[in-house]
Amino acid sequence: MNVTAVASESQAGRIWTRFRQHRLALAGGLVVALLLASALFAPLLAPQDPTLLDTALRFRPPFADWALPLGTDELGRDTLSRLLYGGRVSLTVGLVAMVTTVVTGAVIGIAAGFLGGLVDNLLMRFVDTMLCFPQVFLLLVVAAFVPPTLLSISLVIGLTSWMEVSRIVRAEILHLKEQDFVAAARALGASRARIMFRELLPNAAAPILVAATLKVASAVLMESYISYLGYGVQPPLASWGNMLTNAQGYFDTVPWLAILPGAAITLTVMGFNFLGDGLRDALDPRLRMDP
Amino acid sequence: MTIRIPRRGVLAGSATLLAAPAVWGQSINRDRIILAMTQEPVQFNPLLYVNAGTENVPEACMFDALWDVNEKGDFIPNLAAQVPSRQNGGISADGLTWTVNLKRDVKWSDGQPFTAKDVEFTYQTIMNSNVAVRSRSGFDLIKAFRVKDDHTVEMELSRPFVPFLWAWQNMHIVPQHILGREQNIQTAAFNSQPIGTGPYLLRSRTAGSHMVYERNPNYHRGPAKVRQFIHKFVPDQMAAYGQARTGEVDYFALGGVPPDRWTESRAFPDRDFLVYPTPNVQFIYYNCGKPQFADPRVRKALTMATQMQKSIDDIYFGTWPRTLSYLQPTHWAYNRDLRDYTNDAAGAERLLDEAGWRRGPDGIRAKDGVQLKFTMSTTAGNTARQGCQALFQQNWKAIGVEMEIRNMPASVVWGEYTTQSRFDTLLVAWDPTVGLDPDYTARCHSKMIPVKHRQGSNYVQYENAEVDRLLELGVTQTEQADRITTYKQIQAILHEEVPFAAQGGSVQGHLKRKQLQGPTPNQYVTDITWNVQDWHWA
Amino acid sequence: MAETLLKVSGLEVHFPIRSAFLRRRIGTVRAVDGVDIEVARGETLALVGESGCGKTTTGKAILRLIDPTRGSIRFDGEEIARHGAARLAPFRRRMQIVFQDPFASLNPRMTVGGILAAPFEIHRIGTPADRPERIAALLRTVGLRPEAARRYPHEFSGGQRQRIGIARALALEPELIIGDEPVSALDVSIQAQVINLMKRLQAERGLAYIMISHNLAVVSHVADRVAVMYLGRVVETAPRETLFFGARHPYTQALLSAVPEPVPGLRRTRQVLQGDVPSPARPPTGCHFHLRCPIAQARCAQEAPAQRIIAPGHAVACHLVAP
Amino acid sequence: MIGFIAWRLLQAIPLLIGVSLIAFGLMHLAPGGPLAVYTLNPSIQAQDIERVKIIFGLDQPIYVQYLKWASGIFSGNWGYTFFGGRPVLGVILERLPATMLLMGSALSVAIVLGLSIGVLGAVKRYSVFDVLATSGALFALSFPTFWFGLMAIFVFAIQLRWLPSGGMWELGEEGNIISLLQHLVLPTLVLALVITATWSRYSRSAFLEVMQQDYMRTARAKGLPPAARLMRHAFPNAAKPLIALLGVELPFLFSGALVTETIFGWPGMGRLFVDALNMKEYPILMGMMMFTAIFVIIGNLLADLAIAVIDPRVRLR
Repeated sequence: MNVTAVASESQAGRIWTRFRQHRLALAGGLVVALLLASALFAPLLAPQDPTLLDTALRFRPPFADWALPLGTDELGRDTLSRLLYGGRVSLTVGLVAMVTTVVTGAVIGIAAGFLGGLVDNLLMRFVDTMLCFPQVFLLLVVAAFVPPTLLSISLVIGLTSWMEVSRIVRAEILHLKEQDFVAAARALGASRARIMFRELLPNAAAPILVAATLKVASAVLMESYISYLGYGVQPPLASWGNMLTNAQGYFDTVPWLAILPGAAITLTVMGFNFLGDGLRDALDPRLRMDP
Repeated sequence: MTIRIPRRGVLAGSATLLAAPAVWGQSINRDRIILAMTQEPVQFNPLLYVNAGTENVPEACMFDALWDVNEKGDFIPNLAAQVPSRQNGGISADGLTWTVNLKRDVKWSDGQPFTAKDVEFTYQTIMNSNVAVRSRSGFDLIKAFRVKDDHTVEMELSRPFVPFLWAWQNMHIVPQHILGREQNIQTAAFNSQPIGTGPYLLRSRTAGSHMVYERNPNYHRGPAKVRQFIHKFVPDQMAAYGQARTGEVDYFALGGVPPDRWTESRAFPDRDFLVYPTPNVQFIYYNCGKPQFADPRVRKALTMATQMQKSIDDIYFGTWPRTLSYLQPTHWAYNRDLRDYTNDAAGAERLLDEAGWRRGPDGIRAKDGVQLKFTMSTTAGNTARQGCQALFQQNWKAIGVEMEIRNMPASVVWGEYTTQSRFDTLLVAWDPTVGLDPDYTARCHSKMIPVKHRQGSNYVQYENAEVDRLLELGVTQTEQADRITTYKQIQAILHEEVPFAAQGGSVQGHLKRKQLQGPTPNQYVTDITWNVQDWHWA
Repeated sequence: MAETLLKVSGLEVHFPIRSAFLRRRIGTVRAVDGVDIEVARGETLALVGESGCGKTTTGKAILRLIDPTRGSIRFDGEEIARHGAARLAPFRRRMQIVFQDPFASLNPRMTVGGILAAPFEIHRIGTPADRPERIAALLRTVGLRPEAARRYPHEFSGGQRQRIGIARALALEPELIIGDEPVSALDVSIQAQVINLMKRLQAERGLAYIMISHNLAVVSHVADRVAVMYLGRVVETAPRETLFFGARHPYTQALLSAVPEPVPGLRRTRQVLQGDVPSPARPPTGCHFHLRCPIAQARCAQEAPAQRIIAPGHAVACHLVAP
Repeated sequence: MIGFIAWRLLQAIPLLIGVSLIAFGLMHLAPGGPLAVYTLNPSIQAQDIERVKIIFGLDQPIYVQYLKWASGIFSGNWGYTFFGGRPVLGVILERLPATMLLMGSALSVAIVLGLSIGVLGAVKRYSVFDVLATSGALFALSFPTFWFGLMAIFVFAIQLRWLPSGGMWELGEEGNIISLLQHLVLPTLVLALVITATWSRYSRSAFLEVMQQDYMRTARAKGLPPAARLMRHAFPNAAKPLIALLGVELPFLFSGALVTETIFGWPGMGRLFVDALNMKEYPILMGMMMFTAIFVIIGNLLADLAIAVIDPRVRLR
C-alpha cells in the first residue's frame, strides 16, 4: 500500500479508502442497507396485508404465481409481505439487542479488566450470577414484568446476553493493560476513562465486532423463542423468528416456509458480518488489505 | 470427478460401519410392544394427578378400578364382581345406597390379598385434605362409607347422583397395606415404585426415555398376551412421528400424527392409522362478566360471524368433527337437533345492530361507551390455535369487532387469569367434568362461579336459572332416556345463549403396526391403554 | 553541582504476596528497598544493575506509575510521593518516560498524530486547530517528517518508533525524562542515533535524564553520574569517570569486570560472583550483597551499610570501604 | 493452586446463596404458577385448587417458602417435586449423566472443528475456504436448532435410515456402547453445529488478531516455520479469550441441549427443564438452577486454571 498517496487524506477518509477496497465489506454494507430499506418501506413494497389470510390459497410454492411471488404459508398469507413486515420486527430486535449486548458487555468487560481488584471481583461475580440463570429463564421472568413492546423485547434480549461479551473483552483487556502504551498514557496523566475508552477499547474491537455480528442472529432467533413462549410479538404479527417456528411442522413437506425466513436471517447476519470484517480491517491499520 | 468416488465410498462405508443394522428398526419383536408418547409420566400413584393421557398408561398397566368403560360406553366390571345397578340391587331404590361386591382371589403384586379395606382406604385418601388428589368429584357426596365384609363395601350418598359410576371408573384402587403406613402419601416411595393389581408390573424405568413393564402372571383377568410392554417418550411430535414411520416404535399415540400428515399416514402400507376420538371439545370462552359479553345476543352474534367449519377444515385439515355443544357429536347425550348458525356475517351484523351495538367512527362497534373490543388468549406457541385466532380475528374485523391476540404460557393463562375470570375470551379445550357423563354442573351452574362462590369451574360466569334447574335434575335421573331429554334442553339453551361457543371435538391420529392388535379407540376414556391387557401381536 | 531537580530518599516499593486462600498477606517482595538518589537539572543519572534489581520499579515509582510504599520523592522541592491524581497532574507535565519496547509503547490502533495529540488533549493545551502544527513541530524535533502523523506505528522501524516515543515524552516540555532502557531493543547502529538525539535534546532544552540501563557501554556514553543498584538498594553512586575507573563497592567492581570492554581503557580483572541473586521476597539480612561478596565479614550479615560519602559526589554503601 | 481453588470455592457460597435468592424471588414474583396445571383437569374445581395451594405451601409468604427450601438444602434435602412428590435431587441426578455425555461430546467436537476452521480461515484469509466457512457458520447460526435437528432426522434416520432418530440406546440394548455411539452421532452433530459456528468465528478473529502482533512478525523474521509459529506463539495468545468464552459457553450449551434433547428424545435434563418451566415446578427449577450455578462456577474456575497453565504470567489470584 502506497503510504504517501493517501498521506494527504483525513483519518476518516483514510478509513473509508481502506473500507472501500474491501469488496466483501462493500457487498455486506449494501445488503444491510437494502434490508433496512425494505423493512422501512415494507408498507410500500408489500404486495398485501401480511395478516390477510385466505386458506384457499395456502401452501403455494414460491415463484409459481406473480401475485404471490414467494408463495403462501399454512394460512394462505403472502410470504413476501410477511418477510417484509417481519423484517421490521426482526431487524429492530436484532439491532437493538446487539447494540445493548455489545455496549453493556464491552463497558463491563473493560471496567472489570482495567480497574481490577474489588471492582473486577464484584463485576465478575455479577457476571457469574447472571450466567447461572439459563437465558430462557431470565428472559421469561423479565419479559413477564415489562409490557411486551418491540423495544422492551429487544432490550430484554440484549440485557440478558451480554455476559459472554464482557468476559471476552475482559480477557482481552487483562492482556492489553500490561502493555507500555497504557503506562505511557498514565504517565501523561490520562484519566481512567480515557485509557479505557480511547486507548484500550479500539484494541479490543476485533472480538467485539465478532460478538456483534453473532448477536444479531441469536437475538432474532431468541425473539422467536420468547414469542413461542408467549411474551414476544403476538400473532398474527410476523417476525422472521416466528415464521421459522410456525414452519416447524412443515420442514419436510413445505420446506420453503422455513428456508425463506432462514435465508433472510442468514443474509442479514452475513451482511453484518462482512460489514463488521471490513470495518475491523479498516480500523485496524496493521492488516494488509488484500481481499 | 475421479476424486469424489473414493470419498463418497469412505463416507458411506463409515456410516454403515456405525449403523450396524444398516436399516433402523424394521423388524417386529413379538415379545414386546413399544408405545410412544410425547410426554413422560412423572408419578405413578393413580390418585395424584398430573398429566392425563400419559399418566393413564402406568395407571392402566399397574392398577385397576372397580369398573371400566368400554368403547360402546358400557361399564364392565373390573375389581368389582359386577357393576352396581338397580336391577342387580347394587343401587337402592332411592338411589342413595350403593353396594359393591368385590372379586375374590385378587392379589396385589407383592402377594397380599386385595380386600374391601383397600377400597375404603382409597376413598379415605381421596377425601384426605392433605393429599393433592386429582379430583373429588362425586366422592364428596358420600355421607357414609361402610366395609360390610372383606369383599363388600356400602356407600351412602347425601343425594342421588347418577354420574357416581363415572367417579369410580376413573379412580384406581391403591393398596392400604402399603400406603396406610405412610406419613405423607404425597412423597411416598410408592409413588415411583408402585404395587398394584394390574396386568403389568413395572420392571425398570429410564428417566426421560422409557419404562419397561413385565406381564403380571397372576392377573385376575388372565395374564396379558405379550410379555413386555414398553412406554417410550419421544418429546418432539415430529420426531415421534418419524419413529413410528421407521418402526422404532410399534404404536404412536399421544400427541398423535399432526393433522396435515393424516393423508400421508393412511397410505403407509404396513401401518394402521387410527382415529382416536377424545372427550375433548374446543371452545371460545366468552367472559359473561365483562360488559361486552353481558348480552347473550352479542355472544351469539360473535359466534355467528366465525367460520367454525372452515377453521376445522383448513387449520385442523378436516380431522376434527364439528360439534355444537360441549359433547362430542358421537356422545349418547348429544343434541343432534342443534343447527349450525356460524359463518353468517350478515346475520351477525343484524343481530348486533338489533342489540344496539353500532359502528363508531373508527369502524368498531360500540354501545353505551363500551367498544366491542377484546382480547383472546390461549397457550402461546400452539400454532393451530394461533391459526384459529387469526381466522376469528379476521371474521370479527369484518363485522366491526376488534380482537387482539394475547397468548401466554400455560402456567399463566390457566392460572388465576382463568380461574378468577380475568380474561375477555379464551380459546380452550376441555373434557366433560365427571368422566364422560353429560353432567356439566361445574362449568355452567350459577353456584359454581369461583369468583363469587369459591367453588366450581364456571369461569365464564354464566348464570341461568333454567339451566341450574335442569342440571340439578339431570344428575338424579336414572333412566338414560330421561337424561337425554334433560341434557338436550341444556345444550339447546347453551347453543342460544353461548357462554362458550363450541368449535370442534378434538381427535387424535394414531399410527400403529398392522400386526399389533388390541388398541381400540374409545371416546369414553382419556387413556388409549384402557384395555392394555388385551393387546397382542397377530 | 547545579540545582537539585529530583531528590528521592528512602524510597521503598513493596509488593504483597497474598495467599490464594482467603487472600491473607503471607509475605512481601521488596522490589525497592530504600533507594536514595538525586538528579540535578540538566544532568543525566544512569541507574544500572542486573535485571530484577528494582531499577525499573524505581523509575516507575518516581513517575508515580506505581505507588511507593514508603519514602520521599521531592520534585523541584515539592513532596509528591503521596499526591493524588489531581495534585499529581501538574507534575505529569514535568516528568515523562520513554519505554524500552518501541512496539508495545505505542498504541497500535492510533495514528502517530493521535498518539502525539494525546498529551495536548489530556492537559488541554492549545486548540484542536493548532494541534497539527504542534505535532509537526514535535516530529521535526525528533527528526521525522511531519507526514508521519498520518501513519500508524507499525509502519515505522524500531528506531523511528522510539523517536515517536521520545516525541511524545517531549510534548509536554518536561524537565525530567526517565528512559527505561530506551535503546536496548534497538539495533546497535540505531542505538547511537537515538542516544545522540537524546543528548541533543538535553543540550537544547536543559533536560534531566534518568537512564535506566543494564548496558554499561550505553551508560558510559550518556551518564553524568551513575547509581548502581543491587537487590532494591543503591550500593554506589559516583560520577561517571569515578565509577568506571575507581569503583569501590565490590558489587560494582564485579559488575564492571563481567562486561567485555564497556569503556575503552577500562582495566579488567575478571571477577566471577558466587551464587545467584537472592529473591527480593527474602532478601539476606544486613548487607544484601554479603552472601556473594568476596570480602564479606561477619558484620556484613548483621548490619545494613548506609551510603557514605567517600569523596565529593561519590557515595558507597559498604562497611569495608574506607574513605 | 490448591489454595486458589479453595478460595474460589469459598467465594462460591455467597454466590450460590445470591443465585438462589434471586431465582426464588423472581420465580415466585413472575406471573403464573404450578396450580395452572390443575385448571386444565376437567374434574378439578376452585375448591380443589385452593386445597392444593395449601398442600404445596404456596399460600405462605415467599420468605417463609424460601427459608423452608433453604433449610432443606442445608440438610441435604433438595425438596420434593410438586407433581409426583419425588425427591428433586434424585430426579435431577437420574438425568444428569445423559446431558453431561451429550454436552461433553458436542463440546469436544465443536472445539476441535471450530478451532480448526477458525485457524485455517485466519491463515488463509479471504480464500475460498475462508469465505465458505464464514458463510457456512453464519448459515448455521441463522436457523434454529430444531430445524437442523428435524432435518437431520429426516435425512439420516427416515430417508437414508443410517442412524437412529432418537433415544440413547436401542431398547433392550441399554449399556451397549456401540448402540450408544450410534444414537449419539446425530444429537452431537446438531448440538455441536451452533457452537462450532460460534467458535470458528471467535477463533478466526482471535488468530487474526494474534498473527498481526509484532511478536509474530519477529517469529517470522527469525525464520520459524509457520506451523511452529502457530503452535508456539499464536496458539497460547489466541487461546486466552477463547478459554474465557468456554467458561461462558456452559449455560449456553445447556440451553442448546434443551432443544436438541427434546428433538432427539435424549433422556437428559433438557426436557425436564422445559416441562418444569411450563408447569412451574418450582422445586425442580430451583434444583436445576443450583446445578447450573455450580457448573458455571466450576467451568469458570477451570477456564481460569487453563489460562494460568497456558500463560505463566497470569498469576492466580
